[in-house]
Amino acid sequence: MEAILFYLTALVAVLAAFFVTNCRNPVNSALCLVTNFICLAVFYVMLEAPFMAAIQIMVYAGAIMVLIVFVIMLLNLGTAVKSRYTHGMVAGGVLSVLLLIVANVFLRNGNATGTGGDITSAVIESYGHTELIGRAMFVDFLLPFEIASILLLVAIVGAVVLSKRKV
Amino acid sequence: MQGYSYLWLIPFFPLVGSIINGLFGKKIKNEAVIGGIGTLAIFSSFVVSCSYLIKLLGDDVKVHQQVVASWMSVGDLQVDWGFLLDPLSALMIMVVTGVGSLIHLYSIGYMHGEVGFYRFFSYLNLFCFSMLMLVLGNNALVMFIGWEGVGLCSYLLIGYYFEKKSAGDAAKKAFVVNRIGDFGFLCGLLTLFWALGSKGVWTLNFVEISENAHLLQSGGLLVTVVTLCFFLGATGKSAQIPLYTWLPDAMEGPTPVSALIHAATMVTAGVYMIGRMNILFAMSPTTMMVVAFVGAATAIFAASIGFAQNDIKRVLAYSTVSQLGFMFMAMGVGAFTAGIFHLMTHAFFKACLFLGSGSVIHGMHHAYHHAHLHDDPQDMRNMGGLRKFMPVTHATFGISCLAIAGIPFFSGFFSKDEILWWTFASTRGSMIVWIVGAIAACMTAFYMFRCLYMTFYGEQKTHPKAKNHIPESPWVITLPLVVLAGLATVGGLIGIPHAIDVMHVGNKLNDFLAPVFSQAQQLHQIEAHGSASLEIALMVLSVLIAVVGIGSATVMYLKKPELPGKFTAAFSGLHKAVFNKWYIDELYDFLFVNPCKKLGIFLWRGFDVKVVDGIVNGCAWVVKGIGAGLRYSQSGYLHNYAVAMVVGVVVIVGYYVLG
Amino acid sequence: MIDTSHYMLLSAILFSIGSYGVLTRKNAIVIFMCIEVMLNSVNLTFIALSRHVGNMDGQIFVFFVMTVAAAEAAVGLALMIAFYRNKDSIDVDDFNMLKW
Amino acid sequence: MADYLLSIMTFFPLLGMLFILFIPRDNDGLLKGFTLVVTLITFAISLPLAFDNAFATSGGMHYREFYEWIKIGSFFQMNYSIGVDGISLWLVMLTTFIMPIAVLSTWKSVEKHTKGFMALLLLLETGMLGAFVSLDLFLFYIFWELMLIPMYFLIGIWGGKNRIYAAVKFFIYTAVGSLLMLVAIMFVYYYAIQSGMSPANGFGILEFYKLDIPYHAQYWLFLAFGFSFAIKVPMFPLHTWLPDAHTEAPTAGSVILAAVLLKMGTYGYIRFAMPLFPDALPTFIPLLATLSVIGIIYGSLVAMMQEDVKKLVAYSSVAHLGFVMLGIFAMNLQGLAGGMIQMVNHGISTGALFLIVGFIYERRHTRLISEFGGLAHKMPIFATIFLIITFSSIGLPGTNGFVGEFLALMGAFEAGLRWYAVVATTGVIFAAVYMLWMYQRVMFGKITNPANENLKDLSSREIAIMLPLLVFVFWIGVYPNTFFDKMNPALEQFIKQMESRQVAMVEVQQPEIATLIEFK
Amino acid sequence: MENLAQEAIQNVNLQAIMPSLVLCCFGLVLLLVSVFSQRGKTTHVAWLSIIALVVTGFVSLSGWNNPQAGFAGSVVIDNFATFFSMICLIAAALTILMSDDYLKREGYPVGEYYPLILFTTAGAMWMASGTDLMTIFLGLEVLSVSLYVLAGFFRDQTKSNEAGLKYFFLGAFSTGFMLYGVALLYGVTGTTKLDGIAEFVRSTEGVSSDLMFISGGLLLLTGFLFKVAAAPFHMWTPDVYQGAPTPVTAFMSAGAKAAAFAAFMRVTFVALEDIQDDLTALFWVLAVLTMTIGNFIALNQQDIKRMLAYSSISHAGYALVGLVAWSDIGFSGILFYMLVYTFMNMGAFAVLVLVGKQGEENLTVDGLSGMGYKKPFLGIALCIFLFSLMGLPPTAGFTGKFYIFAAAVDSGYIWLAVIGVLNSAVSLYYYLRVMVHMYFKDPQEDFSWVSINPATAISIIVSIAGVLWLGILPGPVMELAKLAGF
Repeated sequence: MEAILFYLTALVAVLAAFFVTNCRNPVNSALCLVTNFICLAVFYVMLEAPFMAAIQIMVYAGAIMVLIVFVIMLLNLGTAVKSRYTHGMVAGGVLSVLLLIVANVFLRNGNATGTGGDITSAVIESYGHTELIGRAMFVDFLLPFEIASILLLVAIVGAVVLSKRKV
Repeated sequence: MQGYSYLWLIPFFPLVGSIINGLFGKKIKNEAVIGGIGTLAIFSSFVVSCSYLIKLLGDDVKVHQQVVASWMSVGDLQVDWGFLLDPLSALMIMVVTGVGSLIHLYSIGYMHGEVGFYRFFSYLNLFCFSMLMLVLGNNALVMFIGWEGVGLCSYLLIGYYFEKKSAGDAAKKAFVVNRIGDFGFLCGLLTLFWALGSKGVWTLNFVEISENAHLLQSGGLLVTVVTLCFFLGATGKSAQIPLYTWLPDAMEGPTPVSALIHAATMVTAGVYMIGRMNILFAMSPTTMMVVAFVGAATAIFAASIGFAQNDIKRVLAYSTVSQLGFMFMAMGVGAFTAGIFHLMTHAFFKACLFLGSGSVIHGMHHAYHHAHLHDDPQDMRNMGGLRKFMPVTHATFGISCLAIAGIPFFSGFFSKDEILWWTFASTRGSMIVWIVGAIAACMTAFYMFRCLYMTFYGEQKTHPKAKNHIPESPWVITLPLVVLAGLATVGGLIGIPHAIDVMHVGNKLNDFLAPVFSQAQQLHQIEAHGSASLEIALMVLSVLIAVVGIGSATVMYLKKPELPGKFTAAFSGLHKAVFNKWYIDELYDFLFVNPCKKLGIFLWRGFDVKVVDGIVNGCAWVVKGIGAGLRYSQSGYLHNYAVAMVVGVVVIVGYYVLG
Repeated sequence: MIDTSHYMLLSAILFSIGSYGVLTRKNAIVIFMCIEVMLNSVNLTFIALSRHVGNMDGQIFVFFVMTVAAAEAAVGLALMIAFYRNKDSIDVDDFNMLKW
Repeated sequence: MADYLLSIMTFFPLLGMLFILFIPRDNDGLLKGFTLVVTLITFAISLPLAFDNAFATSGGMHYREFYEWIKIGSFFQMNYSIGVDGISLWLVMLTTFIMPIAVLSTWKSVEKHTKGFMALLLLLETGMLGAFVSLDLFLFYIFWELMLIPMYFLIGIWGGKNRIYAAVKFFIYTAVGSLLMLVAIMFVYYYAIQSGMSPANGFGILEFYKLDIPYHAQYWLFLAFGFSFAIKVPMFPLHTWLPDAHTEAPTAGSVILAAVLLKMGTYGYIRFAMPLFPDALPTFIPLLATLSVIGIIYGSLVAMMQEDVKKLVAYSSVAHLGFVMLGIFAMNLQGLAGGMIQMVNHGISTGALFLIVGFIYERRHTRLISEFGGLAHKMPIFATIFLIITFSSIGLPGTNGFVGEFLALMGAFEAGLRWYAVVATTGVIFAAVYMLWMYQRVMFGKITNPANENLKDLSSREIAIMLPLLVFVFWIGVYPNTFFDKMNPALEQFIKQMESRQVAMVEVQQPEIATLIEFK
Repeated sequence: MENLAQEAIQNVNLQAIMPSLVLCCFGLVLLLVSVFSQRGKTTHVAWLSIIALVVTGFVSLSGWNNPQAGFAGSVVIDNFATFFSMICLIAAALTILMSDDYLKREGYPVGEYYPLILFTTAGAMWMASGTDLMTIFLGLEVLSVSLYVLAGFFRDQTKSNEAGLKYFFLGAFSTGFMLYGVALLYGVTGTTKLDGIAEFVRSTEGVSSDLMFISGGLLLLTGFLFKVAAAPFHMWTPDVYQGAPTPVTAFMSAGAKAAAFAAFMRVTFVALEDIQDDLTALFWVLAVLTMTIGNFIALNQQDIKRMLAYSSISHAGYALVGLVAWSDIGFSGILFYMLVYTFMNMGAFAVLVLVGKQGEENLTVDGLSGMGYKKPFLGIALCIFLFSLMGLPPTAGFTGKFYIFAAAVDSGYIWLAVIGVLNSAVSLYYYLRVMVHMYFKDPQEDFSWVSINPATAISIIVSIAGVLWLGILPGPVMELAKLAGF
């Protein structure tokens, strides 16, 4: 049952990703991207990370995609796309296949030995995913969290500076 | 002056004279003063030399050294500024200073009115200095200083009229050819030093060399090589085959120079050097033979060229070469004394001849100048019948001709005759050398008298306008002529051969030089053995030869002046060859000079610029080219950059994962 | 319970597709989206692994990756707009003023 | 004073340079005068060395100065360690002696950017002196490279029309060599450390002499050092930068280049390459000797056909330094002494020749032989001086040239480089040929070129420049012992040191395939 | 819940982030200042940010020799971090000094510029002091994002846009790979803390040969290699450096590179120690490739900024040599070299800032003809910097190179050292070319537009001082570098 769900979602995700790269129209690409995001959210749920799934939907599908689509519209690239495909297609294909092979090999022959952490599904059951996240975030990764805030600030300032029409 | 501690004065005076004239001559201007200084300088060393000669005659120790200072002291190599006085050098300094003084005196008159008067005297003194160093040096290096110094001076003096291209060329040629000889000298020096050194005696001192010569294997390869090297040096300095070509050209210099340097002194340095090293030479029969044959060859070869020259000085030049050949013949057959003897007599009569020719040229030049003509004052074809204009010159010239031709009881007779006798009778002698020598003697007589007749006898061929303005030279010129003629006449008497020594005066020269040569001669059984009668017979024969030479000359150039024309017509090819000195210069140009130049050009333009530098620039060019190529990898397209990155990742990770 | 390796493989596939898109597309925005695909595949890996190794660090990392993605989106799009204003195009082949 | 003599001498010009920066740039006379004074004072400071008898008595280092400079715990240490012995003594003296002359020579010839010129000259002097006195490889390397910079600008800014090419070529060519040497230096240092030498010694060569580095390592190290020095000498076939640099450089530049910079190479061999890697030396002697001899003949032949006087002199330098190298590789007292004295000679004669070329260049602004002829009429004094220098460079006995050449040849001959010596001796013939031919074409004959009609003879300044050189031409020629006395002890010690390392002359060991400790 | 707060508090150690904290605070303040300050008036902001950097400098110096770890081991201030922080601060200070007039000239007197620089620097400091991949990653992102902005800062100049965009896309792309690597490492070791990883690798059997671990490490390193502009991840460098505003270029080439090296080294030597052999081999190849490509392509450049970009690639190659050596000398060598490189490169760019016209079309090699005579001070300064970049004594460039190559020789990488010096021999040519034009060619134009303003002059003088000081008496600083090494 779960397996079927997994494979179906995986299929959708892959197809979506594929169309992101191959749609003529950026808008379609964007929609495919959203699809892909949603599939990932599904996976997150299956991986017992519901909070991440939520974030995924909100941040990505919600924020980032809106931004992207907004820009597409702003630059009204809706339909008019100049030369769509590149001569580099072959190279790109070959390279990504190679990449895949390499990845495949080291995923097969490597093994994730770092098991034995204290977070089991039982723990998640008892505490709840969100609290665990929160604990980790604010106990172990407080500093990165702060840095992230600075990062966002920088991004905002930068965006403002760059898109202001005149000084 | 007690002891021999003032030897250094002898070269010192001319040096001072040279420096004074060189630095201040320009200010002094007054020719009398300049000439006076120059002459005085060399004359005072003549005086000193005389005093030393007398002292030496009276002294029973015959070899004296004086070390002034150390020159180089580097480990085994200890070279001093040292002088050596022994009979040989005593004799030489007498010749140098004596003839030198006369020629200085002569020059005052001859060079009168020249722009570079002071320059000339400065050079002349400098030459005397170098020559005296050469003669007096007690070790090979000091000798080498003189050796190259005289080369330098001859360069300067030949190039005296430097605005004449021919003069410049001649000067350069002289020095370079001499350098080739010096190359031999240096090699000899190095080899000798090393050869003796390897036997434990590190020295270049002549006395020590002759004391330790026995360490070297007599007749061995080493000593042969050494002596051959030195002989090469000698051929350069003394204008022997194959290096004689510079001497005739050297006649570009003023005549006194030709007289002093290219007749009396410098060119005899080679002979002196062999005499100085007689021990070594005696040890190597091979070398001796080579020396003898080269000498003989030169003697006859040069004489042959002397036949067809019309320039009075060139005739004399070739005769000098040929006379030097005689000296080397003598040295080669072990007749060291005879060689030196001939050196001395030759100095007298040849100097006299040159000065005489100089006087003639002076006169002709004066006449032409007076007539505003520009004919060549040295060309004998424009002379003839001069005897009535310049009697003194004529007389002295004639005497010297007799001397050089070997007419009995003139100095040349004794020396040349002894040489021929030795070539015939010496243990190191050989028939061939004797025959060649005899023929050469005959030819000498012939062309010398040809020269005499063409100049002083027959009808005058001078340009009519100049005809009657040919003056006799002033006393400063004639006086040396007379003195030298006198010497040329009686000079031979110090070496009367035993065979005809009727008054039993003995062979003074032999006894005097014995300390230098006898050792080697005894050691290697070099002697002339033969009965007195045979000697006398030969003497007569050679006299006849001389007479024949003179006679034929008389016939051709006095009695039947049309004959020479016929001859040249008959043997035009031969005459042409002889007239052009057998094309030897051209041959040398073809063999050495031009190839060298071509090689130089090739090495520079072809090899250095194209290949060597080409490689250097090539490297730079390649690097830059590669850069220019790589540059286009930076296409500016985002995709290419991304591709590069992915390739990088795939390769790096893939290498570790798959490899 | 699906084994982690499946997720890993899937994310690898997604990653490759994303990079393929980056290498082939010319429209800057699309390329940016492809990069997003790559980042998401990484996120998937993180979460899968975080479950596998049993601690939360991976998920926190995903959290920050999202932040970064957002920040980059903001800046990147701003840059594109600025460029579009000058060249009236966001075709990456028009970024060819600087080369060699 | 005496304790710091060398430092003061070395850095005084630098001080002067700093002062020059504050002199207004348009005040030509002041700039030149000041520089002259500085160089003269430097010469004065260095004089006590020449009169110090310590050199005659012991061959060791004198006037030692030693301070720790850079000291990074176990990583590495460099020391400011300087000193002078009989070998470097005369080169130092030559440098301080030639500098004022070089400055004087600029009086008329340098018009533009005088300030920079003078500053660079002084910087250059510091560089040269430093290189001669430093006993620490690192320190030496710094001075060695420091010399490049001023020379580069001297050629590039004040040079002839092809100056840029010449300057860049000079710079890169020399730098390539020295960079390889740098790696070798590091290797030597770490080899020393790993073989248990105390880091306190730093890069001090006197200690490095004692190392015994395995042969195969020495082989490569000698190659690196030798290559760098051979470029500087320059030895055939690494010489091609020289003619360009010389022809393009301003007179003062050529003089210094010829008189001092070229000596860096030969000095480098004696001081560094040979004693540091004595076991590798025999392997290379045949090669190096051959190259030197080729250099002699080749240089002469090429010089013979030159049309540009300066190029001719430049190629003649190749020949002269061939004699130097030959003498050095003889590895016996005569050879070394000959080589050393020949270095000084070459400095004097060739320096003088460049000055002479400079004189006529100032007058006629051309160096083509064909442009001249018959100058002897117009400039008798010039002709005389030129003649003397010519013969000193030909090596006429009684002038300095002869002493050097003769000793070098004699040394080579005794050392068993017999045939090399013989072939090299032919060089004396060629020397006569090209020098005299040049002299004849320039000075003799009638004045054909109207431009030469009204040439002025040497001014008193120019004579003043030449006189000191002439004095030394004859001094060294007539009484070289003045120099040998102070030189020989050092050379003897040098030879002893080499022999103690069993340097078997000219018997050649075949190198194994050289692999240094863990080549990566 | 409160125990959560307590746990959180326990981990906090403000000491450990004090410098970056101070810097960020200043940054925020300056942001406000610049927002409320009058249009086009930015000088005071500039000077304030200088003050900020100086203060931060003093603060971070306090961290010397008293290591402070905190935040559950996600950050530490040790000598290493301090040294690199100082480099970045110096770089930032010099950048700001040369920026003010430059921005006015180019017509972008925007106050936000300075806070952005400060934040960039903060990011760089986090990279230097982070001991958790997460910290390092975020520091890197702060650095990058603000650099994207700064590179594209002249939004009306296509050049600048293009630079920003290229940097952005390639940066994001490489981030993807880097993250993937982090993920893999995380998967293998179960943690993102560097010492945690190292500890795990040491304690667990066979991890150091585990393919996933190795490829994870390599992918992670590609991210850093991209930032330090090592081949084949260098290709963004020339375009971005050429297009970006010159001071920004200067900062990228010095500060950003230094920070990247800091993180690079920490990750390599702490987390990936156990795959040393694999890595040294890799670095050997990359070092050779990088320096060669950089030098060779630089030979034919006309645009000086672009030429310096290539030269900075080659210098990254030299620095990598220190990594290959993998010894104390090598490590501290890199530290020292980064400092040296900061001074000489910043100085060179400062001169260019002054010489350039509006739009900088004239910053070509020919454009400098005769500059040395018209502007002696700038000429001499540029010469000093170029000689230093060549690595000629008595400049810092020489001592730095010596340090690095000495390390290589010490560890026996003779050939690498030889290749290195040959490369610098090649590099001589293009540096000399600049001087040839400055001094050996006659001026085409009088550089009348060049006005030497005090701020930039200060930055140049400081750089000269640094170059000569580190060239002649490098001892003390080398000592510091030694102490800062691991």
